[in-house]
Amino acid sequence: MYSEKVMDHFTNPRNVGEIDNASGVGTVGNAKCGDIMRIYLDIDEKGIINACKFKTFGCGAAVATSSMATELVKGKTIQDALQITNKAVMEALDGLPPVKVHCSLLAEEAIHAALWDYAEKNGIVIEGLEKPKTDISETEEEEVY
Amino acid sequence: MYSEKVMDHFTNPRNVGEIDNASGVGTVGNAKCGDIMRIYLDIDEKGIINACKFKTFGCGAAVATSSMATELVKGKTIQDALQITNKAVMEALDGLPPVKVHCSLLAEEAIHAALWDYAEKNGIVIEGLEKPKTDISETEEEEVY
Amino acid sequence: MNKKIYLDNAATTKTRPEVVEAMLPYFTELYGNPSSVYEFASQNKKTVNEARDLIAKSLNAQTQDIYFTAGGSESDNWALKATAEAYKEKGNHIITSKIEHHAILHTCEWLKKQGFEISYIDVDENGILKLDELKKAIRPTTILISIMFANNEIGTMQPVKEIGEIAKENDIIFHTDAVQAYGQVPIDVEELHIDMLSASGHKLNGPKGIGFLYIRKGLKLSSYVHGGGQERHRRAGTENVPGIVGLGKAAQIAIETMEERTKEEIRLRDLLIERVLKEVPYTRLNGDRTKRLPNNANFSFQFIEGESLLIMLDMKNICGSSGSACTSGSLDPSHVLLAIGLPHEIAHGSLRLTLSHETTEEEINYTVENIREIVDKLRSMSPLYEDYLKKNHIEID
Amino acid sequence: MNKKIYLDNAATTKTRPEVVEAMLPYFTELYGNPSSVYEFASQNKKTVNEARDLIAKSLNAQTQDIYFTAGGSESDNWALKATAEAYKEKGNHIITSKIEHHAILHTCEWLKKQGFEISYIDVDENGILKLDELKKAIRPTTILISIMFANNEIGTMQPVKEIGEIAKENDIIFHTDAVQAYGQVPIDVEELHIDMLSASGHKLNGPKGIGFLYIRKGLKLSSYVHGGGQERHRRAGTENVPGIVGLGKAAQIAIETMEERTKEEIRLRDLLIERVLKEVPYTRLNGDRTKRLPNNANFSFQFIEGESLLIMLDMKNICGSSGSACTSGSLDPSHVLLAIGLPHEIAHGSLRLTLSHETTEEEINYTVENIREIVDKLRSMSPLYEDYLKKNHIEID
Ligand SMILES: Cc1ncc(COP(=O)(O)O)c(C=O)c1O
Ligand SMILES: Cc1ncc(COP(=O)(O)O)c(C=O)c1O
Repeated sequence: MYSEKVMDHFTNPRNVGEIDNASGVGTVGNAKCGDIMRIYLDIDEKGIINACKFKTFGCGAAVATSSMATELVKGKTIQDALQITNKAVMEALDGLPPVKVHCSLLAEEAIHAALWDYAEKNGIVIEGLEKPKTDISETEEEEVY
Repeated sequence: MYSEKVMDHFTNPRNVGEIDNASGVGTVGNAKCGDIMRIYLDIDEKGIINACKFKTFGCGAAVATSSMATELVKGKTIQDALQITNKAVMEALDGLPPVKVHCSLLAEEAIHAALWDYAEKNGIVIEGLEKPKTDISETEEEEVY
Repeated sequence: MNKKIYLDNAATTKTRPEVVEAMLPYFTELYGNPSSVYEFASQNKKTVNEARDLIAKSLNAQTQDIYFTAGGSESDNWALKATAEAYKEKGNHIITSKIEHHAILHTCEWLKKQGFEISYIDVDENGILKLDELKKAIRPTTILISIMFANNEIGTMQPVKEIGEIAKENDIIFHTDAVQAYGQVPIDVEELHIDMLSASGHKLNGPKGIGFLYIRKGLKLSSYVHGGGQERHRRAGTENVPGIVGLGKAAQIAIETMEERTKEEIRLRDLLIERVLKEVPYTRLNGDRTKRLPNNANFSFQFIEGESLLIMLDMKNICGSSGSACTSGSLDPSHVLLAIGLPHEIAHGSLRLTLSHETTEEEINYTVENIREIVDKLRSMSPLYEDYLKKNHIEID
Repeated sequence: MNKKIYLDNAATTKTRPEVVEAMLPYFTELYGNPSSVYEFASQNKKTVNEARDLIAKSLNAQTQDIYFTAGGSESDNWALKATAEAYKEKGNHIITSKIEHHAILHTCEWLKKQGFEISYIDVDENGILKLDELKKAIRPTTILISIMFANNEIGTMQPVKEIGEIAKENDIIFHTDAVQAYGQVPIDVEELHIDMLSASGHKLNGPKGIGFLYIRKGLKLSSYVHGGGQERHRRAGTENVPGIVGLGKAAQIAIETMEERTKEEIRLRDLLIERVLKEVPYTRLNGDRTKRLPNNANFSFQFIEGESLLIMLDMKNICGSSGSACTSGSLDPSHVLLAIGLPHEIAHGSLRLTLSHETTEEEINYTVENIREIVDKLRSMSPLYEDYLKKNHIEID
């Protein structure tokens, strides 16, 4: 079902954990749909994301996309991090099954939510960042063979 | 599907043939239903059936019931021959599949038709003998396991 | 001959040993439910889709348009009932032929009770659909044309391409029951404009209890068996993995060997037809002489009845049939033989012999000789023959 | 462990080698169509009816009341749709439960579209039908009660006898989906007043793609697959002889070994349940503790999600499932777990383990240890667990 990359990031997830006094924390998804992602960011004064951690309640794809998203975000500037789309996360994972595409959307959204939290805490406006939906639930796409 | 007796009478039918100048000939059934039976009787002056022959167009059961019916009739008086029912023919054959019961009715009817012909030819009335239907087509019974 | 001579391959076929071989692991080793998450079972999903892919390719169809069913009858029922349900807003008229299999005809009767109108198109004396009648039968309310690819009794193959074109021109869905044709003759759903196609595993040396329905993408048919999400939510039920694997394998072999196999079957079939017609008087061949399935021969022997012929052949170890297997036991003569114009008593005296890749010339010759003898014997017992001879002042013996 | 530990026997089972053995001759040797006239094939008709007889006896039913189908889903669809069709003059109301398999629920949805009214009866927190609600739901127009014998997810067995009595008193037809129960627990259709019963071969170590529907004599159900005259004109399609033979053999073994087999399964299941509940905190057992299938255990682990648990178990060679196989892939939590009152996030973290006669104590112990470790690992990654710990001021490590 999953690519090797997904399995790798699921079984050896990078950056699992919390960051005490994080610069920004975002939690998206809901238990009803079976996916909750929380991303912690540590952003230095130059706007570089020095550290990124996550906790995820969800399926293998949810864990893997969280792991990959944190990897992609680490070391990036806020602006660069904003450019990371769900497509990028999926590509980095060699794809996801159609029913799992929403997990990558969730990961994108979790980053945005953490950045939004950072911006609010610091009273700044990040260009191009809209208030994220914290609750993403896609309708399932039809399965394709 | 068929009992051994039926198979025996089908593959080695007794009394196949015609009787020239028969005392009575009866033909029943129709080609539409797939069964036609013709019975020839040779009846002597004492009313004894000395010989009985048949020709049949039909399934295995039709042939076997014709064969058995001619066997049962041979040597009997007219009155005794009249008593031969389809049940008797079936029993003598160790039974028939439910869808084939109509063949035994046809055999009974063929005997009656031949006797009727004899009676008509000789201007007599045979007690208990009604004008036979020449065309017997039963509705199929439901198959039983 | 002591060996059984099986000439009833239109009724069902021997499963090829390679097919059984291919199926075996899926009973006791790879037995997982393809819908399961774990690796052990998701392999089976792949296997199922490989079979789907192979079948799709053999029809020039898209992989996802092949849906596995429990056999030809289910496929036929599904195709008709689901089209009726899905397109009833558009119309309530369905066109079919007089010589369809009962899986089509009885479903049509059922649909009629639900308020649909059915037109049964005539065939000519060789069993070929009258295309002009088909055209005339089309109404604005016609939603479906269902015409079989090849007939199971007399083997006649229909002008499917022309039918497909007529359907297409009139924007009507075209379903074909290809249960007898798939694996025997090449079929290209694009070229022939086929929208739906039924097939059954056990007719092509595959297993019983498995078949498929091809449904062209875009048709909004609802599912027929409701339940789990298998077969893209269109046909519920745990996948019959061994059956699907077997069907896939059988299809593969049937397609790969088609050319050579049918060439030999045609040679033996023609030998059979020629010898029987020459050596047994008062005999006719039913079905078209050339537009017929490679393995089908169907004769009517005047003055005798089919079942007794079959039983006597059986005693000589020859398996044949009169009409279709699923109606034997019925007293009615074949609706197909009546539709091509045979009188009842001749329809009753018919014999279908259908060959396989295992049929030999020796078997054919042995069969012809036995037919000759048995027909003779039965005629000597037949009152119809007696009448005929007398009427025509023919003396025998 | 290197060996695969298969604990998903409610999804499907390994076909017993004896069953495959029994089937094999019917592929390549005795391959005839049971409807054919010749001896070679009529033997198969006998074989099919022997299987029918055996299954009938196992249910205390009449032989001719067993009809072979392609599996549980078809049986369920047939039972519901044909009853609806046949008895629609009497009424348009059908009663079922909230925890039925989708083969029932989706068929009910379809029937609703055709104008039928469906009542879905609640179950209690253990999944047992609320009999008082059932009684209250009965209307003069109620034609059918369809309640499953045992649930496929949580294993709860219903008070079938009481349901049967209620149906009988009210002159309503009673169908039970016994796909999970047949072969696992004794069933007597007379004693339990069952009018129709669905079963599926692959759930009892028989082949996939074969099942049966018991229909009590006298019910005037129409056929579901129309066509040839097979199965007393009630289910068309060339008989799946190997499948039927396999189902018969599987049923025979399941019935003969039931007592001993389930005793051991219950012992191991109880070991599994006790260890998991004791060793894994924040865990609950779903389904009734005693009125459950011998081989079923179903847990909810708080704070974690089922699929990731399954994949990690898979990597340890353990096959389990969350919810039913045919809905995995779906994002919705199980309707059964919601019906017994679990909140969504707990329903998401459920694991079903279903044993077989081949399950060993060693496997159970290995499984428990892995569950413990994996649940720990997943909780350490879970934001829900983090929140819970913080809220309750619990320190770990
Ligand atoms: C309770 C129940 N009913 C019906 C079915 C459907 O059976 P099948 O998959 O054999 O069609 C299943 C299993 O999938 C089941 O567990
Ligand atoms: C033309 C045709 N259609 C449909 C069927 C039904 O197929 P099955 O018996 O596999 O259901 C058959 C064979 O019986 C057939 O010959």
